[in-house]
Amino acid sequence: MGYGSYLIRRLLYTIPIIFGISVLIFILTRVIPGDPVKLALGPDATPDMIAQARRIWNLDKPLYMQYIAFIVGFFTGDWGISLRTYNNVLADLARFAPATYELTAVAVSFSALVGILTGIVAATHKDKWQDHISRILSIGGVSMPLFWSGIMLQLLIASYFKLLPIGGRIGDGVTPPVHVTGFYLLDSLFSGNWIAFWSCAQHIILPAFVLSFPSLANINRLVRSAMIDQRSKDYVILQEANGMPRRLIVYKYMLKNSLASAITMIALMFAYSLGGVALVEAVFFWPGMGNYLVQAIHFKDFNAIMSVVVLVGIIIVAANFLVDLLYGYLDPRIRYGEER
Amino acid sequence: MVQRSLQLRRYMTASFFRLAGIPIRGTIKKSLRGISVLEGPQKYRLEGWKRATSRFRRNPLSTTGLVIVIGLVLMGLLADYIAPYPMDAKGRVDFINKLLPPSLEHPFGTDEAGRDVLSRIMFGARIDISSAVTVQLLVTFVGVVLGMVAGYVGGKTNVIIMRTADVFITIPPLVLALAATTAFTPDITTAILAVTIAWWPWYARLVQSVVLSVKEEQFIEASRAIGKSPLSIVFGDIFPNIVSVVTVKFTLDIGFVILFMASLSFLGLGVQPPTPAWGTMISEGKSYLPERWWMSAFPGIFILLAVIGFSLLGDGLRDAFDVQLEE
Amino acid sequence: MNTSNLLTIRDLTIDFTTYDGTARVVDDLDLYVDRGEIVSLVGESGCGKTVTAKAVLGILPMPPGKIAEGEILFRGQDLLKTKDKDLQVLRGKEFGFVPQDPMTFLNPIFTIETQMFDMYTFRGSPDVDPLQYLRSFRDSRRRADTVQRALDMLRRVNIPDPDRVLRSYPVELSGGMRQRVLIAMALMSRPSFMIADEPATALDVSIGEQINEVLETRVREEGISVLYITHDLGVARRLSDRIYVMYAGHIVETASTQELFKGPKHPYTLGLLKSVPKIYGEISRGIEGVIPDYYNPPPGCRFHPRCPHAMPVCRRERPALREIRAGHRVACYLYSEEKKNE
Amino acid sequence: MLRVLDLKKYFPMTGGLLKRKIGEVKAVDGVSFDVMKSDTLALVGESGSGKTTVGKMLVRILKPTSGSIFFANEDIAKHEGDSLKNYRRMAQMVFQDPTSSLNPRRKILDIVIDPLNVHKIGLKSERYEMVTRMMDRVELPRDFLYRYPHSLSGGQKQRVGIARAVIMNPALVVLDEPTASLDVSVQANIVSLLKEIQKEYGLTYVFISHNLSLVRNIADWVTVMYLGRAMEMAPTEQLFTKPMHPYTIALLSVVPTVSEEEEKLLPERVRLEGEIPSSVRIPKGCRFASRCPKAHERCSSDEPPLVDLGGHFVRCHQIEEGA
Repeated sequence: MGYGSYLIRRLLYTIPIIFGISVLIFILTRVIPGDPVKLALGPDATPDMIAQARRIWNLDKPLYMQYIAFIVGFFTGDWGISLRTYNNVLADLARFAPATYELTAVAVSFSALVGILTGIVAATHKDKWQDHISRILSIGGVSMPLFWSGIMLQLLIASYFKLLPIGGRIGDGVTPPVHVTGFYLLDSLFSGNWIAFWSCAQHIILPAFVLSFPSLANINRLVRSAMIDQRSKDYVILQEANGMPRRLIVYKYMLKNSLASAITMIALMFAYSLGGVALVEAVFFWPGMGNYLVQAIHFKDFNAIMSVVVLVGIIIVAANFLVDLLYGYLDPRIRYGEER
Repeated sequence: MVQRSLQLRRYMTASFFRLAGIPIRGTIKKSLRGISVLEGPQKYRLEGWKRATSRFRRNPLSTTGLVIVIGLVLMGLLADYIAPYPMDAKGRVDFINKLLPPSLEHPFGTDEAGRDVLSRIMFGARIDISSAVTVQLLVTFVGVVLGMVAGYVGGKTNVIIMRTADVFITIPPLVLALAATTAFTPDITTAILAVTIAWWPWYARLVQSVVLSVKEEQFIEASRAIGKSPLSIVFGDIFPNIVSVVTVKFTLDIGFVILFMASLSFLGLGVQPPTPAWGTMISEGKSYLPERWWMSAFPGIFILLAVIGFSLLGDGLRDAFDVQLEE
Repeated sequence: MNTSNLLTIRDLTIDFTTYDGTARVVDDLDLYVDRGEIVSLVGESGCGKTVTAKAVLGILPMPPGKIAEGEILFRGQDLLKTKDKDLQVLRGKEFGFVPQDPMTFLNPIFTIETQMFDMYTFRGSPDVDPLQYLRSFRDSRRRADTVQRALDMLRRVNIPDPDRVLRSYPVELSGGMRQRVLIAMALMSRPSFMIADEPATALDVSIGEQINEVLETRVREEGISVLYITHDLGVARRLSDRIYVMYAGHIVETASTQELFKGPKHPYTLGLLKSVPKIYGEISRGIEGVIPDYYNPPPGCRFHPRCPHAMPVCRRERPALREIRAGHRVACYLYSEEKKNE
Repeated sequence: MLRVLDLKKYFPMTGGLLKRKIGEVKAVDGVSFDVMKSDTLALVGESGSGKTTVGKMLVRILKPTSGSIFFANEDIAKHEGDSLKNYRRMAQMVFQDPTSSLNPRRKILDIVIDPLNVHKIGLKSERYEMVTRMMDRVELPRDFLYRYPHSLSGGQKQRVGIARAVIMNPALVVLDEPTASLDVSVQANIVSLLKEIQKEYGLTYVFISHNLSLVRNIADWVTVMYLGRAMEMAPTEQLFTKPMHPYTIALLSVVPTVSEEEEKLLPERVRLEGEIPSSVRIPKGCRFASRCPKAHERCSSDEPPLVDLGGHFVRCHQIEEGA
């Protein structure tokens, strides 16, 4: 089986997953609660209001029709009206989603880069001080609640030392850059708006750093253990027995093998960070999708909830597909061996 | 995705600490793979419980974990007797003494209603640990049943169960749990259910993959050859091989479920104030930052302790049962 | 035994420390390999033969292993006292290693070409800096030469389509093919000494036979000395010039192949020979009992609990290797008059 | 007592985008043989020959795709449910890997007593007695009953496997390379134990092996298999003195020997070129043609039949023509 048909199969595989996600979230937010309208409008709503709302939101139709309407709407850009902001959900997300992506992207890139590098250092200096330090830091990284470590860093660095701003995405009084991608860092960079860029950069450091903790720790440890695992692999032992230079074995052979698993971990951590971002946004007043989702949940704003979750699901499925692509490239066993 | 995740299984099921490769003093821990010298009778000199306890005790960190866990559990159980101000967790308010910094009288300070933070943390242990254990019991039950059915029956059943698990796994657990709270009013039961919904697929997957690898073993064929019924193969041959794996995973994860539940509480979708839970307390304290740092700082330390304690204990059990979660 | 031998092992003692205590898995082992010789080290599983090979190659995992005593002399140079870097250079230039299980000894995510190329270009060089590494790609002439050499080697181990094999990943090759590739890799930089660790055991009979044959032809033709590790007396008989028989960490008997099969002396060797099923339909009951516990080895001769001729002295003292005829040495009190009569 | 007729086992192979069935692995492709009571039939072959698959079908761990297995004049190939369970009392198997064939989480006692419990043989109180007698028979100390398999050596584990198979006093025991993972000296122990037990209980053995010298010592009849088919079938004595099929001759010629007398008994060395073809794409004509030193044109177009030369069966064009 070639690379091409492997990729097509992976691509086809994503369809039932996305379908499954939409069904799951539909069940969670529309079917189980019984009547979302009553929940949304609260106990004081009159029967008239409820009936009217039902008509507007298609809730008077059978469930499967509602589901079809939701799916069709989702793919035609009609994501419904938010019960909280009374805006079109799509318009809301166009405002909030880029902020979240920017934060997550910075955090995950940072953790991937630093995690892989420190993982290699820890593995090559096993049980030396470099290893001990990276071990202690990464144990802290996974065991600390994100929101707590966020608060503590905020206290220390923003409030006490006043090195960085406490929260928000851009300084008060700084005009946000012209909206192109929605990523403030990129937009300000392209438009040459250095003041905005500087302010955005300062604002993103702390939340991105905090958000990267668990991913950084996980990637670091995975790379380390994969590298150490490689050391006891027969093919590495053979190369050692045959007198190959250590550096070549470590940085070419062992590293490529370890990276294959690290890539999977990075995708996993990307997904994990899209969850954790809700906590970080709450701590750092970051105007993103996570905050939007939490607010939506408090208001039982089911249109918004469904859209956000399906959107997040699609992004993760896409990220996973990318990883499959890379993984198939890195590890020929996936391409050749799968059917044997 | 499935295939890659299987490769990550080892990572998912080993505790983070074990992967962190904490060296074990006094013993040499290194794979003996490739050295056939110490096979068979040479490899094991003690049996049963003796062997388990000796392996557990060999690693001082396991004992540390056990001590932390026992400490936290006792703290929760005996909160009524050892807490300096037990009524502070049960609705008493004292606005005269509100927002006091840590002192001898209130080692961890007081909150906005003048309640003693230490006492509330002690009662919080009770709620946090018991709800995490509840989640774990639910998750284990669902995961073991579905995983065993999927793994043993195989075929279409397996595909359906595992694909469903994949769908759940694709959505980030926190997002899924958040979405699941929509269906109900936010309280502790909701939070427990929500976390269970987000958490079960990992167990189903773990159990399924253990069943699959046990199924490959020749002793299953041997049992079929002597005419055992499928049911007695499942319960007599496969199940005993799952118990220890699941026990270890159960313990390892309690700390992370505590952390997870605290995250929900922090976002206002878990335990509701004034009930004392660690996540809720951090959330409440957040409004009084940066001046009243003690309200948020101390509960967080206990979450950290719980995660570390349960993970170390799980690792110890892993050694004791000689569980090979990897591969 | 003299130091002009290619490889001389003296008093090698290896301990393993694990959860359960310390096990002495190789005890006081003496062995030598002369130039151009094929020497077999024969023993059953757990006798310490592979550990010995790993110690010579410097790939013994330490810990849990530990070389408690002894020296391993290669051309008179003690490998145990040589610095890691020099050892690596020496291994690259002089040693070859053919492993037991062809399935796990090739890196699954690199092509055979990459692996052979790097092995040929860089083995034995003390270090490689990134620049030098990149330059090796640019030098197209040298690259073509190396590929030529690789193709040539593959052809010499009887691979019918070396071009395809060179471009393949290990998963695309069968076990026999991989083992050939491994032999080609070991031979590529013209080593003077080779360790073959049961290279045919994991393969089918007819395929394993091909492998042994190819290995023997190549080695004889190029005058390489070989330490051939095996559990199969028949294979050792076919391939080797001299044989060491090992039991529970000790060498119990050594002789030239002819001599050993004509007049085996040690009760263990005799038992082993009788246990091998014969083509004319004869098989003994084998050797009763199990190999001793290494953590608590029996005092005296380690074989005495299973030995049909055990004498009181065997329980007290460990017999040393003693020459009973030129080149035939046995560690057994049956062949030492004064002890026998004690 | 046991008659196997045209036994086949095909495993479906899936692949491609939608996991459709794209082919079949023809593991066993038409094998027939008879085994007399208290005899030993050996199935010999390299990997991919289908010998283990035949063994598993004989004890019905696998269901044959087609063909029949007559046991006491009854075709058990399609039995299910109770009649199958009844058959299991009479046909047992000893597995290749002694480690994997014993459940690591169960004590030896539980493992050995299992068959008695399943088939409700004897009273509960008698079962323990039977187990201890069995332990004595396979020469294991009784206190091993309370140990777990991991504390036993390979040979001891295999003895437990034999005890489990023989305790119900079956008529047929399939031995699937019972000594392949053991050392030579232990192998000799186990083989002589198996021979003793056979004599004592009047068992019929189907002995699966790749080791010709071993087979010589235990079997009455030998079937040489290659890629799912029998290539040669003969009484042991005859097969070893007058092998006919080029494959048998080649296999025999490379048997490792430890003495000169032995060497003289072997045919002249024949080197087999090439690899064993995959059982997915079985070559046309004679299956062995691609590696046969004597192959000619006809061999790669027509498949030769199994010819009977007075109780010695051979599947080869040359023999057929010569006969």
